[in-house]
Amino acid sequence: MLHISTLHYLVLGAALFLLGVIGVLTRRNVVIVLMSIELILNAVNLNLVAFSRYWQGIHGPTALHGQVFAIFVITDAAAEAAVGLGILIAFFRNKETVNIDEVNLLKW
Amino acid sequence: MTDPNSLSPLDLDTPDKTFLDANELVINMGPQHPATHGVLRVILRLDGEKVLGLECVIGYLHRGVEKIAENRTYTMFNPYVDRMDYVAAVSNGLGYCEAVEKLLSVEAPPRAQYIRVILTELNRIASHQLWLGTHALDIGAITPLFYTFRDREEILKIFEKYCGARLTTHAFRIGGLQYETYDGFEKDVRNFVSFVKPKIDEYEELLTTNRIWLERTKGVGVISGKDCIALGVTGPVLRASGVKWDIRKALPYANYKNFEFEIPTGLNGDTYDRYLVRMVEMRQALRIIEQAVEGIPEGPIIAKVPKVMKPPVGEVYHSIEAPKGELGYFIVSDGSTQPYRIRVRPPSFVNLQALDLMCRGQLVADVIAVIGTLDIVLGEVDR
Amino acid sequence: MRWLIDYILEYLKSDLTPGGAGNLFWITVYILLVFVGLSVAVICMNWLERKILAHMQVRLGPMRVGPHGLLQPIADALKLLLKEDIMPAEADAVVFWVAPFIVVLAAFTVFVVVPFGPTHAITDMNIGILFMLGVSSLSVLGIVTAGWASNSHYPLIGALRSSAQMVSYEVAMGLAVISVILMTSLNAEGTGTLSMIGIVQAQQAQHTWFVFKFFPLGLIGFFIFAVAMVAETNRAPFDLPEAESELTAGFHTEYSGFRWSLFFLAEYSAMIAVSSIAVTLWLGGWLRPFPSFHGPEVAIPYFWPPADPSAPKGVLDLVFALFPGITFLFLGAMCFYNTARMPKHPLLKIQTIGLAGFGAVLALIGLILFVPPVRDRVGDIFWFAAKVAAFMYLYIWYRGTFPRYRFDQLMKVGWKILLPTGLVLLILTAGAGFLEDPVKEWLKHVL
Amino acid sequence: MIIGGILVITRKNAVHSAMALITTLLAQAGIYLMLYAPFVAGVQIILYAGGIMVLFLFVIMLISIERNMKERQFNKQWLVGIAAAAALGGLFIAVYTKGKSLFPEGRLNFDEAQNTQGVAALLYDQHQGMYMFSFEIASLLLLVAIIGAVVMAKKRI
Repeated sequence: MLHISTLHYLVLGAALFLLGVIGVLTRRNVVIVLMSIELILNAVNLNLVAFSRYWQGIHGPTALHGQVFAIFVITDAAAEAAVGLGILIAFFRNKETVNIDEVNLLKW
Repeated sequence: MTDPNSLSPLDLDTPDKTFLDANELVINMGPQHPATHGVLRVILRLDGEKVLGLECVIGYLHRGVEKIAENRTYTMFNPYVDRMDYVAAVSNGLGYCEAVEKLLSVEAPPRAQYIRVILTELNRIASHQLWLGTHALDIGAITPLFYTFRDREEILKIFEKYCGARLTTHAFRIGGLQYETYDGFEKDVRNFVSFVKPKIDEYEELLTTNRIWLERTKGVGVISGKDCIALGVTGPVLRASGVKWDIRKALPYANYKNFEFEIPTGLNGDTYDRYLVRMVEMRQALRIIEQAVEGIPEGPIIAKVPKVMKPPVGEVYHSIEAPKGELGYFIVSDGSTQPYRIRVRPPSFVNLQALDLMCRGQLVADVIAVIGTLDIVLGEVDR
Repeated sequence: MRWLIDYILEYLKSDLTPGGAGNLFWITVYILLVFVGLSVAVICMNWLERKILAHMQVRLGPMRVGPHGLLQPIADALKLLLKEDIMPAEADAVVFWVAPFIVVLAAFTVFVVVPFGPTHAITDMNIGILFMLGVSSLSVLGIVTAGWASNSHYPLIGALRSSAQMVSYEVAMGLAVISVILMTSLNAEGTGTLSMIGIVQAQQAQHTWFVFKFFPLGLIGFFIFAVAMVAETNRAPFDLPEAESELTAGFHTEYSGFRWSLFFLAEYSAMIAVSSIAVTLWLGGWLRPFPSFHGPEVAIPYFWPPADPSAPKGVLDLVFALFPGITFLFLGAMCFYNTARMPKHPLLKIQTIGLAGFGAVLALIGLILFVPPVRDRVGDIFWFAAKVAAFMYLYIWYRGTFPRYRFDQLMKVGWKILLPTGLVLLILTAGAGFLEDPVKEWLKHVL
Repeated sequence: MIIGGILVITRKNAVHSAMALITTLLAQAGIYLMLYAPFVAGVQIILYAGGIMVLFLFVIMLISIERNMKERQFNKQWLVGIAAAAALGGLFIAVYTKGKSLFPEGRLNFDEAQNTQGVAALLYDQHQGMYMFSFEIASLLLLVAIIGAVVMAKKRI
């Protein structure tokens, strides 16, 4: 039976990360771009937790630094989503679009 | 009092450009809406949930009652008035009969007067009970509805025993009453009075100090006494705004001057005050009924009125204090058997004009509370 | 074959939850039991709500289908299943289909960790309470998508309202829950627990329900939770999303038939779920009242010895152990009493027989509950269910009594009253926990 | 999970994208459980699926999307974007094939019950807690985010 090693998680994380990158680079809808950023953050989290488990294997079960980091990342993601969506609403109110190509002014 | 730049119904077709930033959102409430008490249509202009203004569209229940009157004899028209404010049919009948009596210069005999007062005050209680139930239901309390309907049933039973009808009673005739009271009428009324007194306490127990009820009604739909007078608003709404005006005291009709009762007034003119005023009115109505039952004299129940009524040429305006406010009849006679013109001054219609003023700056949920507190009956608004 | 039977029987000897023992067979059995039990509970709840509310409002409620309307919920369910499933033409088909399932899934998944007894839970997760809060918050997604997919104004407004409401009250709820988790950590090791079973065991170990812990504090926390949970399940007086006088029926206005009944099912099972959280966290879960009093030890009632010889043998233990059976016998007796009161009319004959039969079934269940092995195993579940039932009654009572809050007032209650109170409560609880031992020492010293 | 990810970036309708993202997030919570990180999984469900995604759905519903759906979905540099991503992917593949031998095969079993306490100890404990300061910084970050979001989204301040 194939055992799932850390590498498998890393590959999964990498794939998610790539999907996120593609989303950020190619989509025009700001909401979806923000969601892609969430995807990237999740990919990072996955790596962190996987490494944390790897680390646990070496340093014993209390070595949970990766998980702590993952929690920080989730916190950060929440903050980022709130501010990002706030900006989006302000932007939408002014320009009535969510198209990222239109975000080309420093002030209005 | 409609605002000259308020929108016409057609404005509904303009699309709201952006849901988020719309400074004005136009929403159509009714005519098929559970909280508009029938077929009232209200066009709301909103800023988010805040009401900027509103316009009532009425006429969905128009039956041309006033026009019908021109083709009926005075006696024949009598039942029609019951269909206007169908929850207070007795009051409508009283107003009409007294107006015609004034035109004919007859006066109902004292026994008829007393029974008229009893029935009218009973009907006032019934009307207020119905108002309380539906108003509380609009605000979300479902239970008072059943309590008030249970107790209103007792009143309707008395009506049914007296004249055979429960709602559109047609209890009075021009000149007095058609029917002598049935055996045990006085006992029934006395029983009812002692039965309903604790029940009114029960309603108050459910609502008066209920925190949520207070929060929903205090400071909602405030209208000042001055505005009320300017708009012609009458009835409990006017009294809740602090104006002591009750036609029973101000221009006594029937034999109200024989009875002792008080006119409750409010201080703030908000929904809670209107609620309290109506609660006190129910108790005062019971007080009147108690006095009237004690004092029913013996005697005829109908004055001498000609079979074919031909009132002299002229016009008359007579108003009474219906449960909802001043109910007036303006009758023009051309000397024939049919009135030349009858114009009704319905309290609901006039009170409804205050809705716009009362709702401005409030939230959508308050509009429903305010419609409820105005106690309108669409049958009377549209006639 | 042999190993399978062993596999099945082995579990019965262990004192773990099926999930904890990793026994797939019993996990499946428990899941099925919980699912069926929950559906039955929702059906009963439906009938009871209609009946109790009716009696509060001087009506009779359902009386036609079966004796005293006992079969009414079944008739309702049949009607709903046979109804046409309407989908608005402009609706977003996929989302419209998926939304009710999200809500139902969220509402049912929560029961994975609900402890009906020390071993009567599907599994005991070490993040139990976190899991419950998390999964129950997922139902918001279903509601939002349902409102959006209907592509209609009233459902959308209803959905936005209800999700805003649920998200706001989750915060207050979470704070109240954290204060309980703090209380669990007041043991010798100083480590708390998030596990649902662990929380109840902590109450057992500390000889108190957490409502009464640090006297007003536990009660305040419980109160915050009790308010927040009503708001969380969108029930009166916080039933704005379904405010009939304003928004017709809220987010499920456009749903009909089976899909609507899924929302209904989800609403009631969510009510049961949050009630069971409250029961577990504050009211001692499966513990009977006065769990640490056993009374004098007696031998006379032991013509029915308990299955477990190490179980406490006090008088109170026995009395409380007989409670479930007595309750059912009482219900059965009520049925027989009403059978006797039934009007003697040929048309009502079937109904009378049905009621008597129902009473007989209840009495039989009551008798079975007296049998010692059953008695010992079912006691926990009975107390848990009884406490949850008390909450269900409260729900109905609220609905019969309170008017509805306005939306801004609702938000005000959530953010300006419950949230600050919760924060202060959290700090005070931490302080009380910190000071408990020093103060006790000091008191000992002074006295 | 990957399918969910793909759907996130390809759907026209933002709500569908969000639903796909929710699926992805929940799947990820499952993976955390597989990695014996139940606390992170719980936080993932509550915060991501319960909190952030509701926020997203809210915003999607506030801004009307019908018009945007008719527009082009991908921007002009999509080719460049995909090329960049592919390059990054190539890099990942190279790294992982090189470093494959670094990671041990096989399962590790830990006591799940210790996980939450372990995380908490790292965050708060006086002796081992090395992330106390970072934790406070994170709370500050959240405060700033709250204020920022309110300032941004409010119509009239």
